[in-house]
Amino acid sequence: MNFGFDEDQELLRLSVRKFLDEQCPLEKVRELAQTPSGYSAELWERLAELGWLGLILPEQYGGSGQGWVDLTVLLEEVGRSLFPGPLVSTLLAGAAINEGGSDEQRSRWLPGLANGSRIGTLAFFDADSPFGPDGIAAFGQRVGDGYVISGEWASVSDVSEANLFIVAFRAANEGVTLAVVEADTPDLTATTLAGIDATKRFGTLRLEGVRVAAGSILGAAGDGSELATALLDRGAAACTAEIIGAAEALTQITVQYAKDRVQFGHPIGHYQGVKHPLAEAYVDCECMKSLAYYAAWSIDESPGEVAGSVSKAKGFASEAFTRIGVTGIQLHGAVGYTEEYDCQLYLKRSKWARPAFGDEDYHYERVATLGGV
Amino acid sequence: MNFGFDEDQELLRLSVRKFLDEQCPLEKVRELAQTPSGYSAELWERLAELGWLGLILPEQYGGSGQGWVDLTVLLEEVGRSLFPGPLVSTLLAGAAINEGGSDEQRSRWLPGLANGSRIGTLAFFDADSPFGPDGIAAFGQRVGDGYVISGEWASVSDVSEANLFIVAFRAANEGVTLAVVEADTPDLTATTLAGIDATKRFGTLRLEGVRVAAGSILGAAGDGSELATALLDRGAAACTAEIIGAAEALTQITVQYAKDRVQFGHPIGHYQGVKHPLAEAYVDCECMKSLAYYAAWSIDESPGEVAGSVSKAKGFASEAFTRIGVTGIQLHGAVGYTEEYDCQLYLKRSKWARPAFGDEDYHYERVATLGGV
Amino acid sequence: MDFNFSKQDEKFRTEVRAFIDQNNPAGRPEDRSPKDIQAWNQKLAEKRWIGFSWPREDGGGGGSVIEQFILKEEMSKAHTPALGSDFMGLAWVGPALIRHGTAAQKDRFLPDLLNGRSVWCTGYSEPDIGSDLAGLQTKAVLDEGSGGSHYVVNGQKIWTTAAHVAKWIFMLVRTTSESESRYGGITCLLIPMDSPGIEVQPIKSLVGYHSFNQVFFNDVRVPVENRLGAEGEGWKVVMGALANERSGISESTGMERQLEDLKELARNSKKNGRPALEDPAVRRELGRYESMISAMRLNGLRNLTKQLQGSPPSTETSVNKFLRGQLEIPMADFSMSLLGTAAQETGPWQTNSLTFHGVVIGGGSPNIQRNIIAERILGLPKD
Amino acid sequence: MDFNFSKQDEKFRTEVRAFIDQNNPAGRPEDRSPKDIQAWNQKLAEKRWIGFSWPREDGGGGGSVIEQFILKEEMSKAHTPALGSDFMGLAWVGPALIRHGTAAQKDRFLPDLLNGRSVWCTGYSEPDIGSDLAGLQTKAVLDEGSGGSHYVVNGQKIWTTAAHVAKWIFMLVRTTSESESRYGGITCLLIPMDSPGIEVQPIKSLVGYHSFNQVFFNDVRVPVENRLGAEGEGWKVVMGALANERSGISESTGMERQLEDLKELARNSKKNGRPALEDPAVRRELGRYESMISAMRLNGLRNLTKQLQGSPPSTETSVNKFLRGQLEIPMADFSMSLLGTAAQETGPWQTNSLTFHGVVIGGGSPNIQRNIIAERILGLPKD
Repeated sequence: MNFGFDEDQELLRLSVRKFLDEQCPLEKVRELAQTPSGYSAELWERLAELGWLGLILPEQYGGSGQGWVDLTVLLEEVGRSLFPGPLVSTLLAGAAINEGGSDEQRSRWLPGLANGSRIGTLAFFDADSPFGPDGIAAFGQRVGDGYVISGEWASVSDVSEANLFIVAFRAANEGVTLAVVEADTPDLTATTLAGIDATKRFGTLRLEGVRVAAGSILGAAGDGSELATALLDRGAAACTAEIIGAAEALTQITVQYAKDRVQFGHPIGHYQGVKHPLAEAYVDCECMKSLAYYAAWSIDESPGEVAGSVSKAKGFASEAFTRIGVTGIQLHGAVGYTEEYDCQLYLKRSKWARPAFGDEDYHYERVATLGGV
Repeated sequence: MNFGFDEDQELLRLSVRKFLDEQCPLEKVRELAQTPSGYSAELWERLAELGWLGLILPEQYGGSGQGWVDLTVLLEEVGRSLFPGPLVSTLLAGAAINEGGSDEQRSRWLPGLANGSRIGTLAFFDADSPFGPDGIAAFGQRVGDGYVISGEWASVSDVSEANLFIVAFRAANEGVTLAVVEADTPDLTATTLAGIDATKRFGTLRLEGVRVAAGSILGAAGDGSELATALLDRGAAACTAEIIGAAEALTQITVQYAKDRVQFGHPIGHYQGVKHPLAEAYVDCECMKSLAYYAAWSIDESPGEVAGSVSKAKGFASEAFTRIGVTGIQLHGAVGYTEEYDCQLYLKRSKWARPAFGDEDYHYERVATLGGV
Repeated sequence: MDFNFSKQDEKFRTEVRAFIDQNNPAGRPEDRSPKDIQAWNQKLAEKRWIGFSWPREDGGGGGSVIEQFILKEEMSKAHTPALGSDFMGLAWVGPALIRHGTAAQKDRFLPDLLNGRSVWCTGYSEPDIGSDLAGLQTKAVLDEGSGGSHYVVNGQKIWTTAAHVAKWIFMLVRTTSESESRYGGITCLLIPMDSPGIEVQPIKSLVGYHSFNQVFFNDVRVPVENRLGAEGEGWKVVMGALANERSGISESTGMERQLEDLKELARNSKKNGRPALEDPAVRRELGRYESMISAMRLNGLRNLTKQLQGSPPSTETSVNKFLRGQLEIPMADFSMSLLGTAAQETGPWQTNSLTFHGVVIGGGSPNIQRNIIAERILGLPKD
Repeated sequence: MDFNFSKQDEKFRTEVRAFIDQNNPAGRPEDRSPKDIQAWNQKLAEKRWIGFSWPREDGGGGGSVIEQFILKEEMSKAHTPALGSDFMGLAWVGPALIRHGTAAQKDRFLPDLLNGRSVWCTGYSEPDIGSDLAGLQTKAVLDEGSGGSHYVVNGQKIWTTAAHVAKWIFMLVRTTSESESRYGGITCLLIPMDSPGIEVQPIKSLVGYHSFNQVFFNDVRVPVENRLGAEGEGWKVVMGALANERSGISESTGMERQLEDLKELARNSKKNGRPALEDPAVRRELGRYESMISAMRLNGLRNLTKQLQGSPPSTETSVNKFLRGQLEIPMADFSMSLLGTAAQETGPWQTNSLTFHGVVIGGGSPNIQRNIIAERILGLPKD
């Protein structure tokens, strides 16, 4: 019984924090936000060298063979510093191939994802479908032992940077299929949309009659619903880890502001009207951590608990980060409204993160169902 | 354009307040709560003498011919002092006969309701039916130009004290019918239930094969849905007026406590953690007043607006009084938990009032529908 | 109690509606050209509906409180352009000039205000004082060298809306630091923005919009005749203008419009795969907003009635300011929740959900409103 | 990270479960007789599971932190009676005696505590001090006439749970009013409740229940050997016992049980005429409660891990205390909303909705928890 991180994990946290503080402080994040790709290719290579891109991939494919608890440590720090780039997308693409693919598929794609030469992402939903495996649309047509797929996937993270798509679709009267589609496929169009949070890029992926051979299908054709669910849960867990880091950073920034800013003769943190919302933000952060760490542990060790523990974590985190985003800005007062102060960067992240991989309405509904109501 | 009370109304308010402060302070309310009937027959007679029981009944039937705005003034003060007794029930029974009955029916029943010799009440729903005119159950059987009715009505206010019931029912495949049933009817059983708020009595009314003659039916048989809706709206408006008085009294008691009670060297009202919830309680009271006064005015002057304005008022008041009830107790701290302090009397009233004549879930749904969504 | 208007007032309403029918620029509000708006304002000025509340002898319209209410309500409902182009000047400078200005000052400034030739900004906030306006530090010293004909102003203002386009600033300075009250020693000056020594720096909002500025004053010379009111009376001059705020009717009609938009969004949204309007929680939430917005409107009418009966405008307006914050924050979050993943894209709802707090804070933060209500209305001890 | 238990600990869990199977009184908790409970406690005492956390040399069970956790978790899940009958004595008096008692005091009091023969109450609160415990005014003066062999106690305590049935009171008094700190000059005394000069007055709760009392002390003579710890060290004695609180696991299992009841209520309720569980808002609200209660349980486990690694129990427990209030108030209101008009009747849900705040305040009001978190954890300035 030990609900804490081990020494290696604490070391990982320190080294990630040090690296990001030095290499990508918020000034750098702001700079990168102005660039077309939104991230630094140079830092991306460094992440690969440090072994963080392949953190959860098996060693034989160039990874470090760590688990989701380790990944949570990495992503908390990434969230804290608002580090931009296709990291989560690539990690999830790796998880898809590692968990759903054959040895041959793993050998083909995982080393590239681990060494940074490949950028992966998931393309699961069209613009109208509800979140969840049932929302995956019928964009495929069975042709031989493969498919021809046509459709438009929405909210695809890092769509213009990715060169490897894990595409979810179904043929009429069939279950979900997950397939790997490379970006150099003809009749593939990736379009980045203007987003609310410049540190998170996404857009639409359009495929027009793209042929998917049997060798590109992860698992059995039409039988990908379980894998899709597993990936959505992993996405929600990853997103929650990033939320924790960001929410804690915003709380810390605001606590510091409340100590420094003097009004009516006192630091504003002296007033309960400021003190109490900050105490609540702290409580929210503690709860998010407890729920997210347990969810990560269950991904590694207790598959039967993944759905419930992930939905509790992401449901609560979606709500709590929204609250903390507002609290941060409100307690900053007018300066919170300016481009200059950092709290707005976290507010934007909170707006981005709430619907990512399911908002609280989706996840609390799922918790209720799993809880027997 | 004048959104205020006129001089007569202000005088009415003063005289009701003076009367209740003198004749029925909270000590007296606590005493009456221990009695079987829950109210004072002597004070009931005084109300009749003062013309308040017949406030909204026409003068020719012994009433004072005032409107719902005047009644709102009366009921606010009644609510403020938690004055117990079958006042609202009797007023609503009077409204039912006055608005739905023939001249003959008015002459037969209204004078008794105005002079206090008759106590009336509404019996509309069984225990399982949802609130609203659609929830009125099929307890009647058409026999000639009358009905035979059997069933059990729940949540009937002042059921054991009333001697005149306005009973709502329907025959199979028919609309709602409202009829007057006197308490001395054989096969009528009234049972008072133990309630959360000892100043508000209610229970079940059981009728077993009771014959209702045509002369006891208000309006056309099977055509009472509109009248039922009107009465439910009047009930909700009356309930809201009582809520305002009670919520304001609780706010005032708590403000006074916050000024008097010293902790850590300051009156607790100095701390924003106390000050801010009280400011919110004040805002809630102001909103309740604005909404309730407008609803009362629309009952008098603008029938097309009654449904919307009443539902806004009662929906908001149900929520707001619940909030203020909790705020009052929480800011009192441990003493709020004792029988001795008065704030608990108002907390109990808030629990009683929330579902009375529809809770916020019912009324906000109706506001949405009327608002075109 | 009577929510009907007098025949006279109904006649005025008909006149307003007719005017709107004839003059409201065609097309959507966002498509209006500066020329359209100029034409609109010229027509308004002819009617004397710009400065409608001001006395006729000062060039205003002399409108009654009720007429002002009707005018604002109809304009707001019809989505017309604003009443006049110089928002700050009309809201603050005009009323202060009327109460405290010399005849010469009135002659000099009022006609331009009414005819849309002026652009004013106002200088109250300073970097280190936040909500505590009376703590201002910008100094004006009478220049003895010039025989006392000029003040010399040094200091800094912040959150100055439109300072980058304004021709004049209406501002508070400290003329003496020794005063019995924190509110004494404050003086009101009217300063041309092209005075030597004034520098304007933009403040960019979190969505990249520029409306706020910092304004620096470095030995800015201001003739004494540009002082409004007596020396040391500046607090009174400005607060009198502030109290000029009326029923706040445009505030609640603004919220009504936001609610209409939100309903439209809900009609076109889904929640967990089903139409959002089939979700009872969505419906109830819309019902709650509608009820609270009605309460705001009716609170405004109750205040208006009190004013008609002769009470001065009071701290009661804090109630609606507070409610606005209580509504705008959850309504913005609610709109984002309806959008689902589309909330991650840019768009008007998203911008609104990022900037609501600018609006909320603009009227004084919710905590300030809570303090005002608790201390001034409920009489709780000051913190 | 490892949520599995060691083999040793799993063996202990098996032992606990077997014990419960064999000894948990039959029937529903509310139907248990005093005799059942006595028998249960006797079996527990034989196992040394009463005072399980105390050292074996003091008669306790010497259970490890993990074993205590397992014991409490299993007991709570199985709805067994409490661990021992003298709740206050076991929670406060025993731990304080073990740290600060003399050998004679331990011999005199500990065996009775462990064998269910004692009934203690605790006297901290006083009428005018509320949450500010260190402001206590009850005085104890050494009686010089008796050669300093007795204190004479005068004053008044309030909110004293079970004072009307207790045999002893464990209480704080002020022995000197001159002290450098507000916490100095406070002393801990152990006083028999049948001492001449003690008077107990019941405080009735708003639902008519009697568990709280006022206790008056009028020249009560207390032998000095009944002082626990040194004179002036009383604050330390009591706060040390307070810090003995562990993971708060029974707190979150208690909430889990409340949630199960609430789900059952929801299954049997309707909302606007349709099954309540078809209302997405009802479902989401239940999902939210379940998530927050899981967070409480996991927060407790994280604290437990810190303790296992040697950190002292800290202000972190305020987090769960605060969360409990944040849950109990809305859960009570939610249950009332599910009941509809039946909420107007009396019943367990209704009583709960009236008394939740007693529970909430019992652990320190939410505002006190917010202050503790903000000041002690976040380091914000004291108010």
